[in-house]
Amino acid sequence: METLYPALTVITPLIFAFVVGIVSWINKKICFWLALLSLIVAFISSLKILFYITTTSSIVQYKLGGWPPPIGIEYRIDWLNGLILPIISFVALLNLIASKRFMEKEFKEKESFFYILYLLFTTGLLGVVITGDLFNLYVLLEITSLTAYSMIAMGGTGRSYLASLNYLFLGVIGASFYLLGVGYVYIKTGSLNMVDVFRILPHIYNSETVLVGFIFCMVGVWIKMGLFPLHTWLPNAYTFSPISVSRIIAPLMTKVMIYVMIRVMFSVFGRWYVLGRLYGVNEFVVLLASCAIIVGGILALSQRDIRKVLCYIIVSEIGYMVGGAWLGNPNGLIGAILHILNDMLMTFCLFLAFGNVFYTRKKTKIEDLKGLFGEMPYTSAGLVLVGLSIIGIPPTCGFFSKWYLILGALQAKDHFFAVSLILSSLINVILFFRFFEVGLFSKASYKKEAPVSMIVPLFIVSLMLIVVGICSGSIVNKIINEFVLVALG
Amino acid sequence: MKALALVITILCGSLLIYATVDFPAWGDPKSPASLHVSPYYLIHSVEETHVPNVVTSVLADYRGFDTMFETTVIFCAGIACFLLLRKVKRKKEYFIRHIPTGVIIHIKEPSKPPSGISKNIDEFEMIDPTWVPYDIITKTICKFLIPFIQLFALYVIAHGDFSPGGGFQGGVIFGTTFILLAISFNLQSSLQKIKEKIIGIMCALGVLIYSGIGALMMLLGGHFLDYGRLSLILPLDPVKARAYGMLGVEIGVGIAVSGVMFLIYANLASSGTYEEGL
Amino acid sequence: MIESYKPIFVLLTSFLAPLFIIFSSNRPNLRESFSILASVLKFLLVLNISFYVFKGHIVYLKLVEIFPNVALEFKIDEIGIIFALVSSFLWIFTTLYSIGYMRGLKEEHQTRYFCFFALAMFSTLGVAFAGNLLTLYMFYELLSLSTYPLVVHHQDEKARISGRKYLIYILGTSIGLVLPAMIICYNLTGTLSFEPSGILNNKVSLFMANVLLLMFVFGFAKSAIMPLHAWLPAAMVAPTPVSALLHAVAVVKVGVFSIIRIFTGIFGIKLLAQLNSTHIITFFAAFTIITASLIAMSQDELKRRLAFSTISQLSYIILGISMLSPKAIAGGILHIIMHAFGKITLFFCAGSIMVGAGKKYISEMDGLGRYMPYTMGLFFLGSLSIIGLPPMGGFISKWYLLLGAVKIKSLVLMAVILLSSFLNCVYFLPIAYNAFFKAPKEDFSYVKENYLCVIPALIAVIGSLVLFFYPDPFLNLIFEFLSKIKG
Amino acid sequence: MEKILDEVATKYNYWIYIFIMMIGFYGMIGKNNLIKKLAAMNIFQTAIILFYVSMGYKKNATIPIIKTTHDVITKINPQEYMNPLPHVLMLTAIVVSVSTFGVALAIAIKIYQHYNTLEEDEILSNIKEKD
Repeated sequence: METLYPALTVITPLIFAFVVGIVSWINKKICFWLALLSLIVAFISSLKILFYITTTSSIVQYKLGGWPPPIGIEYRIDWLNGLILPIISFVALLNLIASKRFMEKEFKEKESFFYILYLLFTTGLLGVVITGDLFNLYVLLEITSLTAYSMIAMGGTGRSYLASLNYLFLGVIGASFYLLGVGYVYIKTGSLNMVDVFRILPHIYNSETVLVGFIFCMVGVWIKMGLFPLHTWLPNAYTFSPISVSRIIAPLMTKVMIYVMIRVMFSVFGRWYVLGRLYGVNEFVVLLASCAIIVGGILALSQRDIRKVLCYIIVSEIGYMVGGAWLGNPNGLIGAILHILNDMLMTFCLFLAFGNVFYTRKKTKIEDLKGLFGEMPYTSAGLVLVGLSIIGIPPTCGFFSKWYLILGALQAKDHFFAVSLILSSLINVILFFRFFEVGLFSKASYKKEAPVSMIVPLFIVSLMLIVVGICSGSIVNKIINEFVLVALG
Repeated sequence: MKALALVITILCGSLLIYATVDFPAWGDPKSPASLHVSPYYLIHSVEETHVPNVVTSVLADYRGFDTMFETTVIFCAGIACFLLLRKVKRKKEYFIRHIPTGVIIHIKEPSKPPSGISKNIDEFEMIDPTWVPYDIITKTICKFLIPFIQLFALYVIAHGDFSPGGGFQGGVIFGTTFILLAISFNLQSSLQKIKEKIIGIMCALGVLIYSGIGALMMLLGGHFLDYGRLSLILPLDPVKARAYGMLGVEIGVGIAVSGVMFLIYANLASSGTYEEGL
Repeated sequence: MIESYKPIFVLLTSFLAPLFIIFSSNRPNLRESFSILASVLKFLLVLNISFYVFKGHIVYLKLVEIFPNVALEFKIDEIGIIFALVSSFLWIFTTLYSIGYMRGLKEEHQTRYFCFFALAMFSTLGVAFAGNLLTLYMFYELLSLSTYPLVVHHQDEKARISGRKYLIYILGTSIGLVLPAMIICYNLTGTLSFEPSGILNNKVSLFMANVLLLMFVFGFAKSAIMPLHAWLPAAMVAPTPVSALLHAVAVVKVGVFSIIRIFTGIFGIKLLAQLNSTHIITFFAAFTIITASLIAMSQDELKRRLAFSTISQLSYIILGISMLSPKAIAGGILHIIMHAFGKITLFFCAGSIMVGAGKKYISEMDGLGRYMPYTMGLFFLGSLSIIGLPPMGGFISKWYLLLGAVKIKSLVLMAVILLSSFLNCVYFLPIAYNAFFKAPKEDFSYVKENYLCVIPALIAVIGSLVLFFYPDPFLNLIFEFLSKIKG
Repeated sequence: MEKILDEVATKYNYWIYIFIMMIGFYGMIGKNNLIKKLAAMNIFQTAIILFYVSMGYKKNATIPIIKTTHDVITKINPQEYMNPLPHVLMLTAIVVSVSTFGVALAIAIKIYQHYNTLEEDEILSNIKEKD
């Protein structure tokens, strides 16, 4: 496609980050608007790409520097990343608006500089998703991680520094493992372009080097996404970060890593490798994912701090997607991809809702939710909706991805995974109705709703939960299925 | 914990060693890595980009997009250090040193900062509470060396097309001159020569130049970072234009890196207070 | 088959009603008139649709395809329209009654109450109209959630515990049993729509079918079959109109309706006849009928007694279907209607006693009949219907159930039905008797009957009477439905 | 035997990189002091750089700067020049590791300011006391 949109999607927030970098030394007021503008442009152009892909049903390629792949780096947008790009920019955009007041409060005079990191983080995520080059992915991954470390550390408490440093250590190990894996692939293929590697690899499927390369890529990505038992960095990092930060990192970071995993599995190594050559490994990974689901749920039940509960819910949700992707059948993969989309929205909505609560109450324990429903009716409506979605009640979107996942598990005869999915739904019922009970069963003392700039994004996202749920049929048909057909034949 | 770490390490190591069974021999010119893409760069670099240093041409052109993000990573690190460490605090007390005699005046809680001193008039200078006397020899030699180092840095940046070097290396060398100044004198005098604001803008400007050149190519109708399009506005053929494009981005990289180097140094060394570092 | 958007309008009336209710929350009269308007409008729309069905058509609407071969679709057939007619008709009077009750007791949060009331009705009709299992499941879950705030309306400690119980039983079973069963079903057959001959036939092993049947029947715990009945008595903490809604109109009936759908639409009579688990269900139903009746006798709180009576009566319906003979099934389906009219009368009366005399316990109601003659009289007629004595509608359905039991030559089941009717007499008739013929224990002179509470009960009794003399339209519909599933 | 020797002769520097890397890896997960961990992290990352650079090495080849005489290019034989791509990649990786190191040091400084120690167990017990 000879248009600018693929480049615009990533480049706009990037260039604006630098512009903000200059402007924030001169005029702090307009930084926010610059950031907003760039994210709007990114969102619109990513939508345009998605529109183009679905209408013409062709893959979008963009040669950076004008060099044809594999000589240069290319952007390659198919149905999978075409679907994820708009959501990332959407979440980033909406969070910028919703968290403006948080940023003012949390960073004070450094607020304008914070936008630089924010934009770079978004750029990194968009870049990771859009790229068709293994090494470029690593570089963008590092941008994302570096900004994430520093944004988390900006929580300003001792614990947030410690959490951030822990995250940094594990993140470096994860990224380095990925780099190592890429190196091992490169030494056998001589190429870094995903399509090119995908073309060459079948000739050397039996190579031990490729095997170890694959293992290291996967382990690296798992560390980065926080798959059980490599999740230890996650709860602290998301708990002690500033809320405006965890609101964007939590929905996007892990999900993008799952995208990377799926991409590496099916677009680089290919299904013959992952499901054929490594036959039996996938069962082990699904087992791991099932453990993640159950352990995440149980740990979430045992927490008293709401933020920790949310973090363990994320750990459990990661299990959904990893398991789905590794089931190795179309329905599982559809479920995993649909759940990436849904979980981005759900986690975002969850953090938005609780962010509003923290903003007005400044406390984060579960018992601090007392009287919430009377006091903040709009926020709690959003909270209920997202709770139902995470539990998996139709017609909210969480139900539909869960459906595909369970279906996939049944078709793969992986009953443990199916059972753990159901179990996780039940755990989530307990989890959320505990919140609801505390919120409902105590009289409201006064009425104080969060500011409008926070309510409106929450409203939009909760609406999206239902809209995406009802439209999930056409999303799967028109977009995800196309990818799955390519990936699984 | 340590035993567990050891076990994991050994497992990991043995896995990696296991993989080397299949490696091509070290230095084998016929290894797949040397046969697929890289010969293309070696053979076509000069004819396509007019740059004999293949590392530079790959770095700044073929894979120039990576390099832009690499510079962004640096920028990001600088901003991160600045955000994490910098403490913007109004000073409560001032120390002023009379240079000929070495007498130090301590002003506690003045209603306004002592004026005139900051301009460093001959005999007085403002110092930090942690000030230590510095050596006249170091000071003089460094003062003498710095212009040469800077000149060399410029050479490394500009000559990156033909010999080892380039924006990163040159930028780092340039950045060290600020650091050298800060070490041999003190951080404050270094910052008086080049203001924090200027450094901050330098960091962003450098990367902006890089990405701006890329975006300019889009405006000229090409792909992002397709330097060949420069021939539309410069009197050059597309191949030479690529070399100039690379020079442009290398300059951007140089600016950004030197700025960030000093920003990181200043923040780390003084943990954000910008008083006597180290 | 007629494709029509009318089902959407029906659902929208009660889906949009909460909006109007919220906007007029400061003006109770306007708010309540919106509630009534919505209920009347809805009934008229359902009536409109029912003309098509009475003419032998099926109204059909497909909205969006969600999974391959499974869409969000509505298919209104004979039993669907029966359920829709009954529930939307009774909703009008429940709304009227709610207004009287809530105002009479000056309850708090009335806006919220009416909102969720409307939403519960929305979900109930969604279940009635659902054209496939997924749509049914969706509305089933929505109903559970929209009734939760009604159950815990008083927001005290007792309500919290009951609410918890309610959720654990209802959501736990539907997520833990129905959802996997549904997915297994979809996995095996590739569809979830209700077909007259079932979709599982010849597609699953008998063992799997047995397991699935049990999962479905126990998964739809709203039908309160033992041992999953405990939520129902607990949910009695709710305001009485809610209990009426829960018991007579919406929740429990949705449970048994779903089970009927599973039996007739998913499994099909043919397959069921081969399954052993059908007998297990019959056993559980019979057990529930007797045990619940026995427990009901020991309850002193009127609403709890009614609750156990409901548990027992619901199992009649399940028993009827699981007997698999056409007459019994007809009796089961008919019992949905008859029990609805009968039980709602009793709850209206219980609420009326609550509003008028403030009494909850049966032992305190001695001699009350003289002060609340209408209420107590209606209560008596209502209990006749539940017991199954002429001239009340309950007689017809029990008659058909008995005929079904005779048809399959099961003496045990006949005995069960008769014994339970006897037990019903034992625990219901003394209430009315004592109220009229025993001397009051205290001074009831303050007691005043609230006509907003009595009139709905009166209408329900009249309905019950009418159904006794003129059940033919419904019977015809049911037999038409049965002829389809048999063929 | 000869085969093993041959193997050693051709692979030894890959093994060395693995050894170095594992030292770093052990340090990162086994050490208690945060600065030691940071140092280990640097070793770890540097080892990967060594790996990539040895990948680009070719025997009897020179640095990848094309020899031109008066702008006239003779026929280029790629085997005479080392593989430029790993070098380019490693330039990026070096920069990344330096940047990460910088940020990590900044965070470590902050941790020291908060807890007055850089021993992880002491920090953790400090946190526990506060809870």
